[in-house]
Amino acid sequence: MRTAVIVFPGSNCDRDAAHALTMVTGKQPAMIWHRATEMSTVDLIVLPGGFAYGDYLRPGAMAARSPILRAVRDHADKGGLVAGICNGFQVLTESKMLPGVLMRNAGLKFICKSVELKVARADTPFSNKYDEAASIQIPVAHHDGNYFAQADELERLEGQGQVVFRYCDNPNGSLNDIAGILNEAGNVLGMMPHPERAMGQNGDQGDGQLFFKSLLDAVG
Amino acid sequence: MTQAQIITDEMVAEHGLSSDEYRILCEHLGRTPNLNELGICSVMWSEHCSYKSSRIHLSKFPTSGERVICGPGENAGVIDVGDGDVVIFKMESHNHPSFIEPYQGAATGVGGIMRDVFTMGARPIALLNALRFGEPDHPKTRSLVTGVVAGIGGYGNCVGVPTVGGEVNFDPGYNGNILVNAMCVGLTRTDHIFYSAAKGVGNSILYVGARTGRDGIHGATMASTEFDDDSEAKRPTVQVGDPFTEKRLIEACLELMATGNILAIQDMGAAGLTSSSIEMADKGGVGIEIDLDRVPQRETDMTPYEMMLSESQERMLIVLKPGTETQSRQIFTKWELDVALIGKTTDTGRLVLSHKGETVCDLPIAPLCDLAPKYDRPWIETPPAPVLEYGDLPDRDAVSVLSQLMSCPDMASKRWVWEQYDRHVMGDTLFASASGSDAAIVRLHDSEKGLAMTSDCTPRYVKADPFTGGKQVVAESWRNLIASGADPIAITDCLNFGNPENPQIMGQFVRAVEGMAEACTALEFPVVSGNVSLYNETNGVAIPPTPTVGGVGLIPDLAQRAGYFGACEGDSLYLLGPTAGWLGSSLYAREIEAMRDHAPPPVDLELERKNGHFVTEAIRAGLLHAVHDLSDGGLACAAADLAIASQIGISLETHDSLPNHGWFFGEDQARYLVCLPASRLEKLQKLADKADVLLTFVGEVGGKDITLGSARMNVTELTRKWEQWLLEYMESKHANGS
Amino acid sequence: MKAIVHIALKPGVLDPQGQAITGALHSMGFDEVTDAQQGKVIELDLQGVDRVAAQERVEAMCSKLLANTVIEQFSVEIVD
Amino acid sequence: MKAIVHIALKPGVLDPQGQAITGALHSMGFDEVTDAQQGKVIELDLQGVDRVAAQERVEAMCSKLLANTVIEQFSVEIVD
Ligand SMILES: Nc1ncnc2c1ncn2[C@@H]1O[C@H](COP(=O)(O)OP(=O)(O)O)[C@@H](O)[C@H]1O
Ligand SMILES: [Mg+2]
Repeated sequence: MRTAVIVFPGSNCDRDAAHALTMVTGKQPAMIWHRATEMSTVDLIVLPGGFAYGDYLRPGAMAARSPILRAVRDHADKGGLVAGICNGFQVLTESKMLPGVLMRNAGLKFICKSVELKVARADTPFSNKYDEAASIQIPVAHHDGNYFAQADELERLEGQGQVVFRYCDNPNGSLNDIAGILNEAGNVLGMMPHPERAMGQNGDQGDGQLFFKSLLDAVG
Repeated sequence: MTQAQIITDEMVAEHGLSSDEYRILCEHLGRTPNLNELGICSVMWSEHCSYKSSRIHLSKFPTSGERVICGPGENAGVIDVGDGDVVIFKMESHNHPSFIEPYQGAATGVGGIMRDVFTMGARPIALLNALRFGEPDHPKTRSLVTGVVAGIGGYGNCVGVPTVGGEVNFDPGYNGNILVNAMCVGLTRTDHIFYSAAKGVGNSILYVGARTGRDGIHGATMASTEFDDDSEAKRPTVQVGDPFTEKRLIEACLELMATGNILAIQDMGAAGLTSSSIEMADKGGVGIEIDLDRVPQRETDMTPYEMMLSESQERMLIVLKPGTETQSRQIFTKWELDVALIGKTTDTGRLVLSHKGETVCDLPIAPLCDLAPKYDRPWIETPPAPVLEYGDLPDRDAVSVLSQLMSCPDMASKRWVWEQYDRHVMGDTLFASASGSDAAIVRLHDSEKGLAMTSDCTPRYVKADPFTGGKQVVAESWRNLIASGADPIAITDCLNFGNPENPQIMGQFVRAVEGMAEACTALEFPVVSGNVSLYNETNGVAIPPTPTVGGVGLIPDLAQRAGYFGACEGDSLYLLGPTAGWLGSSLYAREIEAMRDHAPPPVDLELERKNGHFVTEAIRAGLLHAVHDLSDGGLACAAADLAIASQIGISLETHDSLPNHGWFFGEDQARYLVCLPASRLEKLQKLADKADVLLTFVGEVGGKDITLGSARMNVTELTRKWEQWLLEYMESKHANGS
Repeated sequence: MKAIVHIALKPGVLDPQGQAITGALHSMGFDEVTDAQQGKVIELDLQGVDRVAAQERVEAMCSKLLANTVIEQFSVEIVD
Repeated sequence: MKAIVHIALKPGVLDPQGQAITGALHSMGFDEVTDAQQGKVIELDLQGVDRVAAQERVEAMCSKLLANTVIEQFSVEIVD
């Protein structure tokens, strides 16, 4: 599987994502600078976590206007896989590749902890290795993970089964306990929790590995 | 030169120089300085930059060792961790700014200490912070905690370096002066260490990072004077941090370092452009010429004085190899950072500044550094503290005492704090604040080696007996590293004290340093970097003496890391080391009997060594399920930590000759609690006999209760109380309007 | 020329910051406050454009970057 | 009654947000923007106070909670 990680000024989980991808695919991802306007063909693009542009103005807002986003969009339009993790999820909503927004956490504080997620859909390229309705343990670390969408949008999202991960114990006020969603076409996913931090190397259960293995499986 | 301004006595005083210091300065110069020069000299000779009150005592620290590559004197200390890897670390205070503006003060403290580490070529891999606040009921405390914690998280989280450990304490002694000490640990290779000594003549000086504004002018002098009720007026000098710029600065500097273009590099810390340029020149034995018109400026009409004294954050100074200017600039442009060639190294040994075509400063560099005043300030020994006889204290129900201690502000869980810190970014954190280990542990990337880190200080001991307290601080740091499975290597420190012009305070300082030095020598645990913060005093009331120590150790094989979360049903508990039941200056005395300032527990460094080495051996032999050092609250609190972290019951037996308070809560040093299955007892006892250490059976693991003698309490209930205090305190509404 | 952009949450969008402010004010005894909303102001210094063009350009900046129109509404005011 | 509170950084205080916004607008082709500053507006709904009292009370709220007077300045406007 060929993969790429987009690097924005302020990305800080880019290396972590690259490490996880290398672990699972056996190949290092291409690291693509946000000013690039084109990139070679890959199977999966990861928008990593971090604080692109310091999260100034709104998290993800300025990154979503980076030159590379056009290439990311083209890739997605052709059916290529895109995974936005944490700040990457914020970039995807800000660029309207995913519906809704991620607002300040309900408690107004940054939250870093391991949370339990329910796998709401185990038939997507991002989750096919999980059991349907499985409970998994993945860490969150964010200040703005409170998912919001207008009522009609939310209804559509739920109606079309676009929610992939839900919090079992909602840490941030997200509507419908949403932790991760897909676009309508099913090839772009955004999630606040960090699967790359749960690779089983640091005394954790390794529940994040199956996320990357799902992608490997989907690409074939 | 600009026309000579008349320097009045008032101007000299405003710059914090004594009239003697000013006279000496004029002698070195052979003339009177102009205002720019006065400003520059005054910050160089401030306590903060010159260490004038502390230097002669700091030289008592052992600073070398087998693994020490660079001790104090550079931006941070460097130690060898094998296989070509080196670890660079330092701790620094940001006390005064954090009291005035907690969010920005703490944030810029974190930013500043990271720059000290990446300046030397290391990528920061871990942050710690030691925080001391006033009593919880003080009207300012809650908002200070809120702001400081948010500031530390706001900066470290954004830059993307995990905050893995630290300490938070509350004491009325900090009501008027909180302490914010931040530590940064970085990693690089042996052949990728960068130093600050400017080299050669005619080499370009590159300014990179944020533009210079009028912020923090006179921050260094501010950190060197006491607060009084007029401090409000000094407020606008607080700087604002920009972690996004810092993050780019780290990446850009590391990228430039990889090119080999750098001859010397130095961050602009306290006293900004002044101290960075002068220190680089002084260390390299060269002169420096700067054209101030080329300094990137954020505001209009900045004067030379303002530019030289500004403490704008996120700036660095670099001396480049000739011919590499264009390539070097491009790297910073790519990262959208300001970059400018502002001057050259010279052979004059002087700092020459030009502005709008005029020379506005022309100073000899050496006197500003080497000839800075050095004081052997008068000091007096702290009078010996009375010994607290435990026979004088009433007997109390051990379990309700335990519950009270575990939920007191100093012991209660700090979850509210550390959940706001990103502890896992970079993907190498094994143990952070929550993990039930005496030290934080971070993997050296892509290896099976780990670094253990801890920050410690028990100010109540230091206050009662600075010498013993100083020894204890170092011993506790060492013990914490041992208990996590590490080989302790070296420390950094942050010496927070009151006004050194007061002989009592100076006495605390001198004796604490001597105690620390003795322990460092005995434990082969040298000091490789540090910082001194004096004048932590408001209206004549000084903080308790607080020499914080940041210890670093190496875990050669992460499979052998240790913690206190692994206790299993049926395990036996053994206490390592002798117990006299020492309650003087203990947590028990303070919290339960409201008794302070009795003689603290003696520190036997030979015993520390012996017991510590035995623990290392037992851990590496794979004998232990859990291990925990004994500190605040003694045996019972250590057992409670173990029970909470492992979520299992523990029963401790009473002692046949010691009373319950001394046995359960005494704070005798050099002790550890170890937990293992019965099947491994024989092996452990054999090791103990060989090592000649005292191992005492104290209890068992199992069930759901913590039991002290015959009294018991449910572990879930104890956990709840321990978790609850800080959450409730912080969430309870702003009762005091702050 | 200067443009002042006001950005506020659309009605109906839950405002955790506003709620926190109300709560904090109440606990400090400012009971007269019944509700609070927090918004942003962005002041832009502009050069080389006239008023009409400025209005149009700044509106474009808002919808393209400064506001997230899923939850925010904006207004632009051109001064001097 | 309503109070509108404007909070802005004091002159000379570093405004990283404003700098980043300027940079982003430039890279999107909005070159006419020479500088940007970001501030806050807080709208308060008030009950049971008259104009004069309101002004005074809201100023107290600002200096005690809403603004960080170390680095921020505020202005209060009472509207109804
Ligand atoms: N208490 C101390 N113990 C050991 N070294 C110290 C101590 N205080 C300062 N130093 C050393 O003195 C030098 C100057 O420190 P400092 O002025 O804090 O550096 P910087 O200008 O980089 O902030 C550093 O090398 C530091 O490690
Ligand atoms: Mg430095």
